[in-house]
Amino acid sequence: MSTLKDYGSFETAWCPGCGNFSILKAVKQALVQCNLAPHDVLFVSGIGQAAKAPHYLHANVFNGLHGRSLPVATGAKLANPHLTVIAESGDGCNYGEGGNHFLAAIRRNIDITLLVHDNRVYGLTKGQASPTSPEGFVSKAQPDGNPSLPFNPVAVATVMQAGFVARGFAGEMAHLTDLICQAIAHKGFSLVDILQPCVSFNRLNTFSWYQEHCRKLENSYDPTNQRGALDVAMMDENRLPIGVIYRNKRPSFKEKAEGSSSERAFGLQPFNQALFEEVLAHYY
Amino acid sequence: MSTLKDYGSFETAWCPGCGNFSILKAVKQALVQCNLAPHDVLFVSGIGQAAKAPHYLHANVFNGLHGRSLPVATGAKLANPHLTVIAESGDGCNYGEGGNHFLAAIRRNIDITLLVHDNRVYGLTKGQASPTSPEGFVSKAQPDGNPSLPFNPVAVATVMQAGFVARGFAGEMAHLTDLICQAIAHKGFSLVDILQPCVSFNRLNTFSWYQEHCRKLENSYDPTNQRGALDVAMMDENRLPIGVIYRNKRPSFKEKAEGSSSERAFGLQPFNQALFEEVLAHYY
Amino acid sequence: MVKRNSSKTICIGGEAGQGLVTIGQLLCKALVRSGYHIVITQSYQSRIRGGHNDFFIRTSVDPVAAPSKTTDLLIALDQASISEHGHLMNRDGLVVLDAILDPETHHALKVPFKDLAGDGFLNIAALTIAGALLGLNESLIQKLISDTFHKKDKAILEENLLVFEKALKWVREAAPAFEGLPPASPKGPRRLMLNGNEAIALGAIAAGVRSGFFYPMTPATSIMLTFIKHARTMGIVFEQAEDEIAAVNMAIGASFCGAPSLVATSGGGFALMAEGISLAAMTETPLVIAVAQRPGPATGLPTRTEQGDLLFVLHSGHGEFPRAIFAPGDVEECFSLTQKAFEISEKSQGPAFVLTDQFLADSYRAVLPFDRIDTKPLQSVAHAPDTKTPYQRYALTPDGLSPRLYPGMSHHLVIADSDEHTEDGHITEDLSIRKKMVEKRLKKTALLLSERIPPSFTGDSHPHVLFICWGSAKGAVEEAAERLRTPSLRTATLHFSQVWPLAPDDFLPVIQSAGVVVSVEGNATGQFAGILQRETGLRLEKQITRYDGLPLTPSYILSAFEKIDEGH
Amino acid sequence: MVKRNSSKTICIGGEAGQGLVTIGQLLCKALVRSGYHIVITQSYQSRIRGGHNDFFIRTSVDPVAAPSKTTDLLIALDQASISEHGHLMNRDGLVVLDAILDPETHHALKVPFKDLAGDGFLNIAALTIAGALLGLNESLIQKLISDTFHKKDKAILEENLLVFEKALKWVREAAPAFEGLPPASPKGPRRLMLNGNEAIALGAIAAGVRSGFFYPMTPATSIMLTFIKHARTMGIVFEQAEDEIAAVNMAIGASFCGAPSLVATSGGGFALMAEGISLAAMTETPLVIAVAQRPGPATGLPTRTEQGDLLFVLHSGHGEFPRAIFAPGDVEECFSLTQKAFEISEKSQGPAFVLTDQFLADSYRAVLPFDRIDTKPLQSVAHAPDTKTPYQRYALTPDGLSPRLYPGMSHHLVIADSDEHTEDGHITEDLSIRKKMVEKRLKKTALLLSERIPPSFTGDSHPHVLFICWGSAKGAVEEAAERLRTPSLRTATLHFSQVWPLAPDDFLPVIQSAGVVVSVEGNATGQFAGILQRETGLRLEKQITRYDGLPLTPSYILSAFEKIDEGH
Ligand SMILES: Cc1ncc(C[n+]2csc(CCOP(=O)(O)OP(=O)(O)O)c2C)c(N)n1
Ligand SMILES: Cc1ncc(C[n+]2csc(CCOP(=O)(O)OP(=O)(O)O)c2C)c(N)n1
Ligand code: SF4
Ligand code: SF4
Ligand SMILES: [Mg+2]
Ligand SMILES: [Mg+2]
Repeated sequence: MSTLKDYGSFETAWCPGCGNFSILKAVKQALVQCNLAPHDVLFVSGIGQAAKAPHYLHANVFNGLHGRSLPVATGAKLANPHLTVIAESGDGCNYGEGGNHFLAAIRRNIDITLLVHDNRVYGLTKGQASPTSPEGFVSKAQPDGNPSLPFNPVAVATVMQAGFVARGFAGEMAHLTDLICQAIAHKGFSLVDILQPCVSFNRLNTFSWYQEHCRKLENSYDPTNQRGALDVAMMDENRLPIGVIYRNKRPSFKEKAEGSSSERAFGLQPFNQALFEEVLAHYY
Repeated sequence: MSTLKDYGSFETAWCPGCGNFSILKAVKQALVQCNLAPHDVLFVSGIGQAAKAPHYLHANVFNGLHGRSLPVATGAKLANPHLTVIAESGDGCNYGEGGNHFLAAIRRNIDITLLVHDNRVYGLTKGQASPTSPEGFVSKAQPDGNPSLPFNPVAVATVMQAGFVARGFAGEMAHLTDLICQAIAHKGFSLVDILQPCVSFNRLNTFSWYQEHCRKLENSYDPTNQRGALDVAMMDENRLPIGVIYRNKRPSFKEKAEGSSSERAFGLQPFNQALFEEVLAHYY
Repeated sequence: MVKRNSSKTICIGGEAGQGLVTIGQLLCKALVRSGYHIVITQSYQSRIRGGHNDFFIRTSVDPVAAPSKTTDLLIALDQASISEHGHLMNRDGLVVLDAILDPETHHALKVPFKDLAGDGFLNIAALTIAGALLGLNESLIQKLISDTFHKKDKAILEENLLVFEKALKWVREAAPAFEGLPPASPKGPRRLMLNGNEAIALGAIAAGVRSGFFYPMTPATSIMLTFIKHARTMGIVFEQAEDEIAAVNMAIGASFCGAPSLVATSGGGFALMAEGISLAAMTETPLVIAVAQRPGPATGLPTRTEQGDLLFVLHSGHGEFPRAIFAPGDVEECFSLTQKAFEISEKSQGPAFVLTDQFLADSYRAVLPFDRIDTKPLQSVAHAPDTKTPYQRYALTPDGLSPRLYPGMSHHLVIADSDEHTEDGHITEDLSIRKKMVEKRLKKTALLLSERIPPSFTGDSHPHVLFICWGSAKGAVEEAAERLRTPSLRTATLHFSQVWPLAPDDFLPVIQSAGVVVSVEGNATGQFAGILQRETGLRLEKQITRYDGLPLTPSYILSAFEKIDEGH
Repeated sequence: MVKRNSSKTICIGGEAGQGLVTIGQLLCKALVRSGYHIVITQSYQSRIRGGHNDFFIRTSVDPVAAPSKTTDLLIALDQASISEHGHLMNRDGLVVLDAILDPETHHALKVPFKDLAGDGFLNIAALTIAGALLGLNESLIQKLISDTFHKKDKAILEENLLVFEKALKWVREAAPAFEGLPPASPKGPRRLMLNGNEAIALGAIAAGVRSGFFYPMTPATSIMLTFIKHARTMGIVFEQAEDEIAAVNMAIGASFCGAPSLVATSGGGFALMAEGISLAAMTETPLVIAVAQRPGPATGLPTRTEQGDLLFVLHSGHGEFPRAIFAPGDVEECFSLTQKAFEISEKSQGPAFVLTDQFLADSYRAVLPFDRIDTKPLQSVAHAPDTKTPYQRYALTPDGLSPRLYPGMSHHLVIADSDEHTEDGHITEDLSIRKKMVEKRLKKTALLLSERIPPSFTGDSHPHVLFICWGSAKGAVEEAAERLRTPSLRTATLHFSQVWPLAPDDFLPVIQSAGVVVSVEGNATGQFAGILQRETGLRLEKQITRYDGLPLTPSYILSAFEKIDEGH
């Protein structure tokens, strides 16, 4: 049995009042709820305010490059299928710099969990529009307002048949904890897009704004129906559904590629000379 | 009045029987139909078999890097809004290496047309699975079959509210020509995903396979209804709808960012010393 | 051995979010308007609130070009500022701090900020007090406050002025012992207050830039934010790209169509642009990238300074092609060399780089209004109605430069290719053409060399000690050389503001005429010394390096030199 | 001056898609099994069908290591082969071609391929005829056909054998004048037939690689296809990534978790990996990248060869960190140096590179079965239950190497960071730690140097002429030196199969003992000569370069040398 204490507590570099704090708490609680020991979990993050999160709990950590947490997580999971691999980063990291990996990870369906702290802004670089910033969002880099439509990660993931697609809110800790638990438990790629207030740079989507606009999905909602899920995922900002939006039972990468991605891959077996001779025999 | 002859004819490096030939023809016909003169058109392509296409007609051409046709096209269009800018490349180029630019171009909605020769394979590098290859597609790089779900570009573009989303088939030349014309005419980002047989590396999706599976959308079909469009975009392989799948009237980047992306940007005005002094005045 | 220096240094320290940069900037402006010279060193952490940041202003009546940290006036917004910077205080120094903080053992002025400034005007109170202590003209400060807030709500302006008056009154009464600045005379032309990044953006604008693309990255971001701030006025397009790969490719697309383009980034983002640089070279498209260095590898220290990416910038991109790299030594050079980079990039139809770093990026200085060099219009070959038909984008010419047209501007078709290509721009596998095209591209080195900026030599001829440096190290090294000089010790500095390509004849005689030659670089491996050795065969064995994230300072150099000198 | 060479060269020419590579490979195998040595040069276009490709086999009883193009036997599958290669024919040469083609003025054997081979068996007929003309043992050819097709449909095998017999009978009767190969004896151990890319994949496997990631790119793709072919047998994971950025980051993730990883790419793809390389260095994660060079810049000539990316590979990635670069000179070295690259990458916990090029990538050779160097298991420090708690991934040690654990393998937590970090792997902005960590990383250079492979010297001591070369140029340069040698002209070659880091003591005495020193490189700017000058101060002014997309050959070198020699 792991406990919250196992996951420790650290000083952070976040602004007072930031939504990151409750996300961190929810993550820790979820790990305990899933009964995972710190050394069985690997967090992979990118660069940004969100990406610092794994430094603030006890676990294995690979804090890599901006935008590249998913490929590192993918390589790690292939190398060691026993690890619970969680990629955790910001909206800029995952949908901006890392957009291509987001698409590929969904298609590939490797058993990793992606937690996106979605504050709709580039926090660490001081407030430029991110892919999820609202159209018209004004910043020093977008003085005439953000000209692009915001990216809707849950809708795109749903249309691409991602295995598990959820949206959470930093202000709904227990609910969020449960979503993260379910995401970790899901076999295959799972996305939790977490609505996160940024008190320093996002004056539009504040705690109270989210509190007004978020609605939990009803118990009766069926996340296995893709058509219905799309309707929900595409709902406009006035009614931002939170919960498990879509899920399916697509086989994960591992199940499909057993031949090549089995546990044999894991790097600790001794070298097998006989097999190597078999390989060489192709070339006589 | 431009004519087909203005667009010339060239020797190609394609395999006999390749679907690229009819796409090239349709493109030329569309340019004539839109009454565009070669020097008013700029083709931007990436690298691959498809990406060679612009070398085989008379027009301005920038044949850039694998995966990067959209950003080059974006820069070009911003610099010279008078040019008709067409990005043309393969499925690997646009949905693989260039996936992130595909997402951004849709959101940005700059007035460029993207023609994707979608042969569901990496042709030029000899037959590896591409993002649109079917699950289970076998190649030397995927001996156990492609483990990933194929990318559905028209569904993703539709869910992201791209301005103009169409699917064509190289075997339906007149229909395809018309789609390309409409795409060029659309103000904003437009996608034409073109189903293209590759006789050398794709033995599954052959000319006759497509002939059997493609269905033209009925005249009664309403591409302005996003929900309906999604249903159509997501139809399974047994009924591959071709035609204009979705369109809307989102303002294009230029309309929204008039202040910064107006024609003043275009590089031929003399330097305005008075305006420069105005800028310097900020720093006294 | 080290001469006493006549400047004064003010340090403002506090947490991110407390407004220390605003105080610093306002005080800088007051100093510049009063006629003083300034050199700013900003040090901040990779976070938005909290932590410890500082803003050092070194100021002097005489020109000053190097940072210094020994502090005369410390404005401490938090207790950490005292523990962090207390030891840097000069003997006659004064600590200004809130009444509730503890000055420890330092000579201090405890200010009742709460009373004076209420809840939102600490910066005005601090500015006023600092200005008064330094002896700046009161009405000048008042005007500065008016200028700064006149665009806001009138009520806000008035509140600010009220705080100014209260603080002024208070500090007059408190009258602590502190020797202000000697008087300066604000005569001569008005001067601008600019940091290196602002100067790069303005240099690009002066050069006729028409487009800019970027993905945010510290410490380069403010180049593009400055650029964007003036884009509407100047009729320039810009776009924040989805990633750095997109940014560089957008710039190439825009430049290809006749809109000269600026890209700004730092090491990690630059790494993603390497393929695009090679593309610019192959397609012969002008491209200017400003690289603001920070300590690597990888994410490294995102908000600190280093000169660690020189070799990477010099060799980035696959295949072989010429390039020009400028490394400004001060804010003026940020302006003039960016302009030059555009000029040479357009002329040579290829990539040029402006290599700066966090120290210079954030370092405000007082500079004379720029003489915009009236570059030939960048687009000189744009219209060529008489170009022979069919137009050949890559026509082979004796100097390797082909006439450049823009697509859509004439009936000519412009065809560019990233593959090896024929003269008309089409993909080819003809290997004899390949050979000619390689030679064509490499010929441009001659142009780059003919337009090069030779290194600047300052100090005594036939020096006993010659320092060699490049880029932002300039001011610190020159001051160190000056301070080292004695009647019997001749010293000099050779500063490279263009680090590639090099013409050894420009500097070999100087180096050979020197006694001890010492290279000084803000990196660990002496990258520029290696380049010099490759180009000249000269071995620069004595090296002063710094790689802890802080800028080179005269004192750092002098104490490192003492160690070298002992060994010798 | 040039000595006559005793080898024979066979050229198979035709369009892409006509099966010339199959004929070439089968003929190679027949030659290798018969006991001959071979060197293959493949030349193909960036297209799938059509155009003109060729496959040159140089073969000899004695060891041979360099390509040659003067042809003895030309198997022309199309008319273009005759116009392209006819001029390369030796005086006694023979052109074998289809009866419907025109042999022009050449001594020819017109083959009724249609009659002999029907519609799908041209390759077997061509193989049989070539084998017979060269004097290869008939039953050996027959067995080769059986071995090749036994896995297919039995009917297909029989059809093939029927064609073999028909063709054999026909060629016996035709009996053209052609001098076959002198007999070789297939004694000694059986040899493998491998090209450079296959050898790299096998070298990685021998080293204990456990994962591989890539994005397809000519001429590197076949490294990964070979790797994948054997992945199931060896229990290795692999994945085709969405782009090169993903590939390198996946490799880093896998390696971090204990599965040593191979990445293969070419220049443009490598450019996209630069940031990842810096990440591997900062996080101290082993990473091996094989870079198969092709001519740049940008897309360049995607299917041709060049040695143009050396400086880029040496300096790629922002920030400062050590790396090792191996440059195999032949197929054996592709195997052994890839193994070595893995070993050094694991030991030094950082990036290592195998730098090859299209020529070597596609060049088949006959090689002795490899002695797998029994490397200490790569994962030596994986289990460390006695590691002190808390485990410190970046513990400071005298040699800069910290004990490495894998996440999930013990109760210890493994924390890696791309930011500057403390010993326990957490992000820090403590500048004194920064300094120590820079020094820690740079210390690994000592390990790399202590394990370096010095250049190999072949030829006469105190040579009048010394050639210096690296990588795939080896065979051609060594043969050129040999052919240049006369009783009064001492010649030698210094070949670098590791190009970084360098220890000048290994080779300075040799260079200084030589008369004329000439560097030979497959690029336009003499990149390696520049590195040598940087490291030693020695100026290598005489350079032979090639940059038309074709590999260096002995004749090319000798005729370039004649020009240099005249000038001298
Ligand atoms: C390649 C690269 N480009 C840019 C950066 C600069 N950068 C650091 S964090 C960041 C944005 C972070 O935004 P997000 O991922 O949304 O995280 P947040 O700070 O908002 O939590 C950027 C652009 C970088 N570190 N690396
Ligand atoms: C950065 C980079 N990576 C890889 C390649 C190699 N490459 C050239 S074409 C190609 C695939 C092309 O596939 P697609 O875009 O579908 O075009 P097709 O050939 O099928 O028409 C690849 C991977 C490259 N040129 N550049
Ligand atoms: S900048 Fe925003 S996201 Fe970052 S710590 Fe501060 S409040 Fe949180
Ligand atoms: S490989 Fe396929 S796509 Fe390419 S030219 Fe041949 S048939 Fe067409
Ligand atoms: Mg964010
Ligand atoms: Mg394709």
